[in-house]
Amino acid sequence: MEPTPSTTDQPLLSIRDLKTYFYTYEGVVKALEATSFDIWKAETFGLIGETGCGKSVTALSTMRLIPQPPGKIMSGQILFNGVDLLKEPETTLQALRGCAISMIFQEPMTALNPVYTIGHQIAEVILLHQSFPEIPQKKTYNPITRRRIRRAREKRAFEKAIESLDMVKISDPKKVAYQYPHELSGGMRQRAMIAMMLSCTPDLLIADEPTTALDVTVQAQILDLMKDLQQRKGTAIWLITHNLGVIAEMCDRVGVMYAGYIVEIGNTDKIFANPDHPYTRGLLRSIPRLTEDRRRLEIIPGSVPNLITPPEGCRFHPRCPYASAVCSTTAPPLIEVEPDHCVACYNYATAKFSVVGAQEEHDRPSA
Amino acid sequence: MQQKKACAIALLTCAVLIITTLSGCTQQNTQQQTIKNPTTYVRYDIGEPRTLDPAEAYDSASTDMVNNLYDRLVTYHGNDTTHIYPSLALNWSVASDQLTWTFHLRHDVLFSNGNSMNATDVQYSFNRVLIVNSPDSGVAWILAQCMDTNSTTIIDPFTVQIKLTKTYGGFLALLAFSVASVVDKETIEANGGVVANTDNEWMKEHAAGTGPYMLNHWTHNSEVVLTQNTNYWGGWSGNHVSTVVIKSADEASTRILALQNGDADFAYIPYENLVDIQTSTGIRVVQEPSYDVVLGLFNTLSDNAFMGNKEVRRALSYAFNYQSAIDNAYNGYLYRLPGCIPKGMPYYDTQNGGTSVYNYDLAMADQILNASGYLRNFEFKHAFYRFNNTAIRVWYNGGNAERQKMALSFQDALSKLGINSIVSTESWPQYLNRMYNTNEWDFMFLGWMPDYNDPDDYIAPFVGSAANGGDTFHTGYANTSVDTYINQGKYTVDPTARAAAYTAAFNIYIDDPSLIFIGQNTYTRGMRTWLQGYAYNPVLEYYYYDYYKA
Amino acid sequence: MKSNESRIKDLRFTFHLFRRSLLSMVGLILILILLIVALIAPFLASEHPSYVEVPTEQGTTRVEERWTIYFDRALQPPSLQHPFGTDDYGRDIFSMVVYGSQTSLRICILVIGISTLAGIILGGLAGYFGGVLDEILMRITDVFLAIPYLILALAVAAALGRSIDHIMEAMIITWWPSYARLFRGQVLAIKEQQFVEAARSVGANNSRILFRHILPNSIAPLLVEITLDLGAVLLVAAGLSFIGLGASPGTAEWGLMISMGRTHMFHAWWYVTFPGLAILFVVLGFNLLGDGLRDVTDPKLRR
Amino acid sequence: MKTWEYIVRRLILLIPVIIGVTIITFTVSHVIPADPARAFAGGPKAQPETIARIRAELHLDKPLWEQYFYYLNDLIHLNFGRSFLENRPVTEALGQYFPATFELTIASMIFAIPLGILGGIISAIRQNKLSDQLSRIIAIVGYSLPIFWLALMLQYAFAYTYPILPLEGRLSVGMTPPTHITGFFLIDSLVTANGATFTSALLHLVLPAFTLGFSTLAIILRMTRSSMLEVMGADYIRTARAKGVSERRVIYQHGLRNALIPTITVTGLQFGALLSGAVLTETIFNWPGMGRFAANAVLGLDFNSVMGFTLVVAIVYVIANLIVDLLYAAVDPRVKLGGG
Repeated sequence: MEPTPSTTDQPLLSIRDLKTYFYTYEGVVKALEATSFDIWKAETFGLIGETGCGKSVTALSTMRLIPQPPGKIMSGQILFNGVDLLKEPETTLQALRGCAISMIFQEPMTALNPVYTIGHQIAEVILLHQSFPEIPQKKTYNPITRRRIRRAREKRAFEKAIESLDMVKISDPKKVAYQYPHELSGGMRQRAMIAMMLSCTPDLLIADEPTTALDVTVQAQILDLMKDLQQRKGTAIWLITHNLGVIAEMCDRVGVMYAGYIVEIGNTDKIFANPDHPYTRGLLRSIPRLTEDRRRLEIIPGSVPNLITPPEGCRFHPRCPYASAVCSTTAPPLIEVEPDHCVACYNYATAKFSVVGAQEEHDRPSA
Repeated sequence: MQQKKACAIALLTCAVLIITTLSGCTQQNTQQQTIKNPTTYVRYDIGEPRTLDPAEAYDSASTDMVNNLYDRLVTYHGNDTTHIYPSLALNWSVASDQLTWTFHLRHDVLFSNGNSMNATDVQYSFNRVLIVNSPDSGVAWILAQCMDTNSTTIIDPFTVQIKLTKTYGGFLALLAFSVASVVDKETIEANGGVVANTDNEWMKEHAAGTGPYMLNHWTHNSEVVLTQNTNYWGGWSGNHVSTVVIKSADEASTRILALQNGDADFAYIPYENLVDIQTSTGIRVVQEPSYDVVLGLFNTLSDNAFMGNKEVRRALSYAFNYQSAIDNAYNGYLYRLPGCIPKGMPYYDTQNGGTSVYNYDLAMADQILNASGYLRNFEFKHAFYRFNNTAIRVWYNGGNAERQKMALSFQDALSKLGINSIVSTESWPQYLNRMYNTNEWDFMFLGWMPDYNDPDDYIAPFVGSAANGGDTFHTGYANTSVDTYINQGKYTVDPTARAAAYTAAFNIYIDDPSLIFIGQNTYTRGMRTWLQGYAYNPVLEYYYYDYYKA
Repeated sequence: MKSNESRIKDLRFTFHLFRRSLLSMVGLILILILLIVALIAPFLASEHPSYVEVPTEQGTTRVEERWTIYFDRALQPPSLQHPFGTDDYGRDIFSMVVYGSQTSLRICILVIGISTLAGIILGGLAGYFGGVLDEILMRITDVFLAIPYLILALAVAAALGRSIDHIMEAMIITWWPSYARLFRGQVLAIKEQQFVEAARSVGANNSRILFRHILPNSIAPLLVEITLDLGAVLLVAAGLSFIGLGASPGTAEWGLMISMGRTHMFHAWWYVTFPGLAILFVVLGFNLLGDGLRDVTDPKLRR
Repeated sequence: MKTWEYIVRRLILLIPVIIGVTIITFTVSHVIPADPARAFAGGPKAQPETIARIRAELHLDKPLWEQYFYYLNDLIHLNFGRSFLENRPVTEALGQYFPATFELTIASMIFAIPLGILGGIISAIRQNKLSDQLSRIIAIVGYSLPIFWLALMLQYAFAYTYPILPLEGRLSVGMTPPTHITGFFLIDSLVTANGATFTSALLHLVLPAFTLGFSTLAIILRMTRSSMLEVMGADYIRTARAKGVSERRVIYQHGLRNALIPTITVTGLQFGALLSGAVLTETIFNWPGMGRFAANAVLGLDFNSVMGFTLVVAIVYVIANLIVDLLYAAVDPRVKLGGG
C-alpha cells in the first residue's frame, strides 16, 4: 500500500494522550499516562529520556507491537497521515509495517532471524510490500505456473534485497546476502537491518536506540548512513536514544520524556540553548562539556519512580528541587514558552531564575 | 479460571472414558454363528514347535507337527489308546522269540514331493534317528532302548524286518511315537544327509513326509501353516480341513478372544480362564483325563539337613492341601493321584487300591514333627517357628499360574505349622539348573508326560535311585528295597507277579516319600462347536485329517 | 553468591509463582496423598500382611510380607468391604494397593537417592578436576547412555534374578550415569563463575568450594531432574515387574498386581484397573510437581 | 568439515561405545546362574553326555574372559550365537523381527510427531487458553501413563467391550503375510497391490502404534510448546512483525523453524524410549517383533538373544542420535558439524 499523500499542515504522525499499561504480577505498570507529540514529514525527531521512561513503549505502541498480554493500550490516538492506527484492523497495520512505518531495534545481535539468510530476510519485506510490474500477474490456478511466478518474484525480490544492501554501503552485498546473521559483525547486522527497513522507502523510520549496542566508530557510520538515506529518500526519522550527543547532531526537534510523560518538547537548538524543565536541565548538565571546566558532573538526585505506584501529579516532583504544592496534586500541561518549544512544568520560570544559585552552590569548593 | 475449567473437563472425559469402558464388563459380546474360514482349522496355542524333524521332536508342539506331516508304520485311531492300527504298514507279524518283527508296507504311498515310499526309506528313517541321536532333545533313547542300526533289514522293497536287541512289551506303542516316523531318503540326502550326533538344520524348518498335510510356511513365534498333501495315500474324499493354522499366542486373553469371535476353532485355555468361555455360545469346553501328572519334589539332599529326615517329609506330605490345589489352582480340573501311575494305565490299583495315603491334615503333621523333636522354638514378632526359623525354599517355574497358586497356599499351610518358607520363582533354565546342579531348594513342582503308553515310563524314573537309572528329578532319593521291587516289576512278564512287585514297592515307598503326588491333569481346551471329527487321544494328541467344520 | 535476604525474597517469589500454577499444586497434593497413604497404610487398609524374617542369598535376612489367602472369596467385584474387589487369591485389592504405595515409595527413594549420590560424587569429581578422570567417566557414561533405560535395566534385572531388590540394583546401575552427566555439566558451568573464583582466591579448599559453593547453586536443576525421574523410575520398575522380573509373587506391588490380573482382565476388570490407576496418579503427581518446579526455577520465566 | 567426514568420524567414535556395550551385555548375561546347556539339551530328560558336548560347543567350560573373546570373535562374523528358545541363530531371529518392530516404531512416530508439534504450537500461541490447558493436561497424563496399563485398557475398550479393532498380532488369522520385500507389511502389501492385507495390517497397527506413540506425542507436545513460547518472545519475531509479516507466517515461518531445534533433539532421545516401550507394547499386543522376542528371551534366560537384542538396540539408538545431529545441523545454520 502506498502512503496517503499528506498536506503540509498535517503532521505525518501525531500521538494524542497515548496511555499504555502493563499488567504484571507485581501490579499494573503505568508505562504511558498521557503522551502526546507530533512528527512532521521528512524531519528527524528525537525522543530522549532515561532507560525505562517509556520511549520504546511509545514506539512499540505506535507500531501496535506491544506484546499483549501483559501490555495493553488503554486509550489515546495514533494518527498516521490522519488515520488512527489504534482503530485500524490488524491487516491494515501489517500492510503499513515495514512499508510506510518501519522500525529498527536496539539489539542487532538478536533482532535478525538466525535461521534465514540476510538476503532472504530482506527479500521477505520486499515480497510483502512491493509489486513487480515486470512479472506477469495473471491469476491462474495451475500450480506449475503459480510456482514459476512465485519463483520469479522471489528471484527479483532477492536482487532488490542485494541492491538495498548495496545502498547501506555494504561492500560485497552479494556475499552478505547469502550469509546468516551469526556470520556478521554487529555493525553489519545493523546495516542489514536498516537496509531491510528502508528497502520499501517508508515515510517514517522509528529507530529505537539503533547505535547503543555498537562501538563508537560504528555508531558514527550508522548515524551518517541514516542521515544521508533520509536526505535521499525524504524519510521522517523518529530517533529514540538516551544519548544527548546523538540528538544534538541528528535531530531537528526533540522530545524529552520522563516516567511516561513528555516533559519538554520543541526545536532541538532552542531546548539545548535554554532548557526549561528542571529534568531537561539536569540531563543536559549531566553531559561533560570541554568548553567549561567543571570539577564534577551534575547528577539528578533520586531515581526514576516505580511506575506501578507513580507519584501523584507531576511525576518528577519528588526529585524536583523547585516542587510546589500544586506539583504533587495535578500533572502540569504542556505550555508553549516560545514558538516551537513547550514545557510541562508549573514553575519553570522560578526554576530558570534560580539556576545560577544552584550553579554556584555546586561550584563552591568544598574545603 | 481457565485452568480449573480445563481440569474439570479433563477429569470429566476420563470419568466418561472409564465408565464406558468398564460398563462393557457386564455385557457379554455374543458372536455371530456363521462359520469363519470353513476349510481352515485354526488353533491358538502357547509356545511353538522347536523343530519339524521327527528325529529331534520331543516336545508336544513339535511331535504334533510331525504326527501330521509324517506317517508311522502303525498308529492309533480316535481316542483309543489301547489298540494299535496299521498305517504305512498294512500288517505285521512277530516271531516266537518276541524279538523279530516283520512289517508289510503299503505300495501306494507317495511323499508330498512325489517320491514313492518303500522299505529303504523305513530302514533309513530308523537308522537316521539312532545315528543323529539328537543333541537338542535326546529323543533317540526311545528307539535306542530296544533297537540299534543293525536292527532294521530290508526283505523286499515293501517288507522290512526289525530285530530287537531285547524283548520289549511296548515296542508297537513305541513305533507309534513320532520319533518312528518315516522320512524321504532322497530329500534328506539332498539336504545335509545324516551326520552322527548332529541335528539336521534343514529338517528343523522343512518337511517332506507322507502325512496328510505338508508345510506351507512357518513364521517363528507367530504361526505354522499346513496345507493338504495332494499325494496323500488316504485320499481327500469326505470331510477334511484343507488348511491347518497353529498360532502361537502366549496370552490367555488373546486365545480366549480369538475363540470367542471365531478366529480360533480350538485353543488352549488355562483352568482359571475356563469361566470366560463356558458361558459363551458356540464354544465347547473339552475335558479329558490326561497322562500328564503333577508332582511335588522333596530334595532329600538339601543343605537343610532336616529334609533328609523321612519323618519331616511325611509331615510335609500331610501339610499340602491337595483339595485346595485341585479346587483353586486347577479349578477342579485335576484328578487326585495316589502314586506314580496315572489313572488309565495298568497297575494303577497297586497304589493303595487307587486311594491316596496322604491328605491335608495339619494336626497329624504337627504331631509327627513334635514327635521327631522339631519344636516351635524360635520367636519372631510374637509368632513361633520350627527349624530355628530356617525357611523351606519352595520353587516353581515362572509364569505357571497353577504352581504359583499351589506354592502360595502351601506357604500358607506351612506358616500355620510354624514353618517359615520362601516361595520363589525363576525362569525354566534357572529352575532346571537349580534342580540338577544345586541343593539350594527344598520343594519344587514338576510335571511329567508319557513318552509312550507304559507304567514303566513312570515308576523307575520317579522313585528309582540314581544308581538304578532312576531319580530323574534329582531328589537324591535312594531306597534299595524299592529299587529291587521296581526291577522285579520291570523284567517279569507275568502280570500278577508284576502287580505284586509294584504293590510292595509302593508300600515301602509311601512311608519314606520323596515326592508328593498331587494329581493328574485334566486336559482342557476350548473348541468351537462347529469343529467336527475331533477326538482326544493322550498319545497322538491331534490328527487334523479327521477334522472338518459344520 | 546471592546475599541471604535476596535468597529469601527469591524463595518467596518462587513459592508465589508455584502457588499460582494450579497443576503444580495438584501434583503436590497427589504426592502428599501418596506420602500420607504410605504412612498410615496400617490404619487405612482393611487387611494387613504379616511379616516374616527370611534369609537372603547373601546370608543376611530380610523381612518379607505375607498375605493370607482366602480362595473362598476369590475375584469378587468391588463392594463395600472390598472397595477395589478381591484378586484370584481372595486378597483385598484395596489393602494391597494401599500397602503397595510403601513399596513404590521405597523403590523411588532408594533408586533415585543412591544414583543421585553416586552421580553427584562421580560427576562432581570429574567436572571439578577434569582431565583423565573426566575422560574415563564420560566414556563410561557414554556406554551406559547408549542403551535405553528400560532395556539395560531389563537385562541387568534378568541376570540378577527375580526380586524387588534386584530391580532396584538394576535401576541404580541404569540411572547414575545421567546424574553424573548432569552434575558434571553443572560443575563445569558454575566453577567458571566469579564467586567460585573469588572463593578460590580467598583460599577456600576444593571440598569447601564443591560443597559450599557449587552444590547449593546447582541444586535447582538437580531437584527438577530428580522429581521428574521419580515418576520415570516408578514406571520402569512397574514395567519390569509387569514383565515378570520384579517383586516376588504374593507381595503387594502395583506392576506385579497388573501382570497377575492380566489373565483375569476379561472377567475381573477391577484387578488390573485399580493398581494401574494408582501408578498413573503417583507418576502424574511427580511429573506435575517436577514441571512446576522447572517452571519456577527457569530464569526465563522469572523475568 | 564435510558432512560425510563428520559421519565417518562419528561412526568411528561409535566403536568404543559398542565394545563397551558388548562388555556390559556379556557380563550381565554371564552372571546368570543358569545352565543353558541343559536347557539346550531339552530339560529333565536330557542325556548327560549331550549336555557335556553342548557345554563344550558353547565354550561354557572356558574361563569367562576367554568366553568373551569367543563372543567378540563371533560378533565380528555377525554371529550372535544360537537362541535356544527359538532353536535357531539369533541373527536370523532378529533379522525376522526387526522389520516388525521398525514398522511399529515408525508408525507411532508418524502419528506422534506431527500431532505433538501441532498441539505444541497451538497451546503455545493460545497460551493459558482452554485449549492450551487441555493439551498440557493431555501431555502430562500422556507421559505419566504406564504404557502396559494403557495397552491393556485400550484392548479392553476397543477389542473386547467394543470390538472394533483387532486385539493382537500383525494380520488377521489365516492371512498369509505379503511377499517379503521390505518386511513392512504396509509397504509390501501396497507394492504387491494387496488391498485386503493392507487394510488388515493397518487395522492391526492402530492400537499398538497409538499405545507406543502416546508418550512420545506428549513429550514432543510439551517440548514444542515451551520452545515455541520462548521463541515467540524473541527479538527477531518482533522484527518479523515490524516487517509487516502476517501473524500466521510469523508463527510458521519464523517461529516454528527455530522452535523445532530443541524438539528434534528430544525426538532423537525419544527413539530410545520407543524401543523400550516396544518391549512392553509388543508383549501385550503379541506383535511379532524384537521387543516381544527380547521379553521372552529375558524370561527364558536365552542370553544370546538378550545380548543380540541389546546390542542391536544400542546401535540403532546411537545411529538415530547421529541422524538427529545431522538434522539439527540442517535446521540450524549456527550449528557447525564436528564443532564438539
